[in-house]
Amino acid sequence: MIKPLRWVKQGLAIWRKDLQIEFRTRYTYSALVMFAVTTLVTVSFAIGGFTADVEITAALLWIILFFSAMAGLARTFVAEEETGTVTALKMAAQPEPVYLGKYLFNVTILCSLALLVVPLFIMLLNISIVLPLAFCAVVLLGTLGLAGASTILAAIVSKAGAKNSLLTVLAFPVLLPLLITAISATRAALGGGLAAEVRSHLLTLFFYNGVAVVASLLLFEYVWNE
Amino acid sequence: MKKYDKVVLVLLLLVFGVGIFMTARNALSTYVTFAEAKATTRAVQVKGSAVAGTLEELDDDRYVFLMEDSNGEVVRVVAGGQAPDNLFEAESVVAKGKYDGEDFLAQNILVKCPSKYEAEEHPAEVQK
Amino acid sequence: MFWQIILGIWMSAVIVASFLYMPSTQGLGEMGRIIVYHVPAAWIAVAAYLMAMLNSLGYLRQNKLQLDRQAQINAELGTVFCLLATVTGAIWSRGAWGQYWNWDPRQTSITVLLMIYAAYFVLRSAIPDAERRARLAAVYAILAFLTVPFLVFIAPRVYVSLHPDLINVQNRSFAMDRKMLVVFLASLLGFTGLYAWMYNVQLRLENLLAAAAMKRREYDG
Amino acid sequence: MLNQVAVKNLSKFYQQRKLFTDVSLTVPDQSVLVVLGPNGAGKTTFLRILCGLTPATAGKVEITINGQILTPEERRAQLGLVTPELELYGELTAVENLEFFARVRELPFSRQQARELLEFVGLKGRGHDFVHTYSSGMKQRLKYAYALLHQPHILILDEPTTNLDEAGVALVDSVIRRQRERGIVIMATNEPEEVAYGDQTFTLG
Repeated sequence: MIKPLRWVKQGLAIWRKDLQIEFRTRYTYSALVMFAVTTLVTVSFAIGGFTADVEITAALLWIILFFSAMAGLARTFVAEEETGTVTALKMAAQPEPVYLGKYLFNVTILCSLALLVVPLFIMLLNISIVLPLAFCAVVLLGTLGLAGASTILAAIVSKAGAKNSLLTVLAFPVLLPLLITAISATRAALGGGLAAEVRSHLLTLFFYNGVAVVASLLLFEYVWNE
Repeated sequence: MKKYDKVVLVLLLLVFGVGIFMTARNALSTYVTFAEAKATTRAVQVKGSAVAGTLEELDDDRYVFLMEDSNGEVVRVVAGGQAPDNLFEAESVVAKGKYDGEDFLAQNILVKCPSKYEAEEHPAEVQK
Repeated sequence: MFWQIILGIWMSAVIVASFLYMPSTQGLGEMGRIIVYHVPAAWIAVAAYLMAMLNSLGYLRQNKLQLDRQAQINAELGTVFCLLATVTGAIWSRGAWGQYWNWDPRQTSITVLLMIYAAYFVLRSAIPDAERRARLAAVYAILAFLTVPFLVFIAPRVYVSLHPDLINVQNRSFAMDRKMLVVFLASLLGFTGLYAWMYNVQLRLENLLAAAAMKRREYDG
Repeated sequence: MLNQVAVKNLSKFYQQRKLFTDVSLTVPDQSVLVVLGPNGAGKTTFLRILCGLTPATAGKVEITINGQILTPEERRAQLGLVTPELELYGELTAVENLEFFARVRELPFSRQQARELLEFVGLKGRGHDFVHTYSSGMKQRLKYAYALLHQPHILILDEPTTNLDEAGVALVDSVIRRQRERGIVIMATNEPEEVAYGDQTFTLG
């Protein structure tokens, strides 16, 4: 069990490096935030002070988070590929730490996006939350899942020449189970579902995260060492 | 990655996969009983069967029938549109909607066809 | 040639039998006859997709482009049969439920299944180099296939579905009239033969194309 | 042989085009191999395969250190690479770049060591500037600091003096001489002065 620890340690070095660069350029984060805020404001304006059904708002939250993630998450790999730093990184690091580092970076970006977007979402769309704790847990696990599955897809996209919107096309079928579950759980947390129902949704989200990260770890070396 | 690491990861993958399988079964099971439907204000799906001969037309585009859920509770269901032809032959009936006072107000009635892949019984064949 | 003729006669016999020999179904009436085409198509689709994933796993282990071609052909044939199952399902749905499409969980999950492989073909077309394409497509096929059990086996069973079950869930039995079963199994065998034949033709074609491309490069210098 | 690089029946096809087939050679310890060949003959691809960056279509590369054939994972610690396509992080300073690569390689890192390395490659006093402000010659010098950071046994150089001035060429000369004494150099070039370093040469294409 020494090896996973070493993976995490090297992964943290990559995570730190990516954050350092992100703080200096703010490219990824601003792309995500602009997308999310534009969508939210548009919808809020269209609804105009009324409160939409829980079914709609729950789906809306995840549509915004999904498409924001798609707008920004490929960036971290594409930048390495475009600037040629990918060769330097490949010579120095094993594939698994690279996956972990990029995954942690994407998690950080998406969580800070959620921290900004979710309060805005609650304020702009006039939402009252029946089960606040469950709601937070759903947002956290859902965001982790978005990052977990799309990180390896982002690597695939960067190797495929970073074609426009390829990430969205590839990610949607893979993320669909996550989105369906997260939307049902959000609906339950917002609209007063049964606590047991929310709990099993949360477990499903947790296991989905596990599958996404473990499968990515297993497959990442084939993408990284093409 | 060494073979050992791969085996460990594949086992972990299986554990999580089984986890999804077990919990998704609960999480996505959207049927409730009338008792549970009463407890929430959300739209739900109640599964049961229609009680034969209880169909009544309220007006041009509404009808009422009695429906029995898996606990044996019988509730009046009010639905819009035309009643499906095979409402009483159906294996099961699903009412989507919510409670309105004592009645269950259904937005939609779904009917599951009986799935017996057996020949249609003609009198001649029955005798054989 | 011999086997193709046998297959042609066999499938023709199945088609005739499905209308003349097979009885009509309880509850579904004449519409029940579609089971002879719809269910085998769906089964072959899932089997071909499964083979595509196994080929992809094999490619990652052995790095042989032959396996990548097999994966591609299986994904293509899976999609063809999946489309057949979708269309026959929609026709039946029109008769039984009154609408061609009403987002029943089965219909939803088959749509997503088609989207997965549409994305797979989009990814393939985005990468010019054969080895890189094979690798990335294999990884995607495996990742995407992880959601298939959810779509094919879990979602339709736990959501309220109006789709008839061939296997009775309550008493876990396979209930079918004997005459119907004969025609159904004959059709399943016919579909399997059809799949094997199409697979064989496609594989030979792809291998020839790959060899021709290699030769052409050699002559061009 | 305790230390050597052995290439066995290596072939590479790229987009169904044949780059090279059936290349076999051995590079003994304390020697320099020069890979020659016209543009497009696959020199860069050949070096990438040696580094494990690109899979070969057929054949294999065996790197032996202290009598042990290295696994792909162990190779990382023994290979240093300088090529025109490799770049370092422009948004980081030179010192931050070196610190990052030391951390990823799990090496101890000290500012002192980074300063010495940067002084050696002629970047004294520029360690805290962002790399994107560097000229192309300075970037090339920094790549040598990156490649020598973990003191690899094998140095792989693709067009080693690209963008370098006279002082830079002298730096590369001392790097190659030093490396030949303690290990192996494999380089791809068509410059006659650099071909002269070769204890053996191999022509691709």
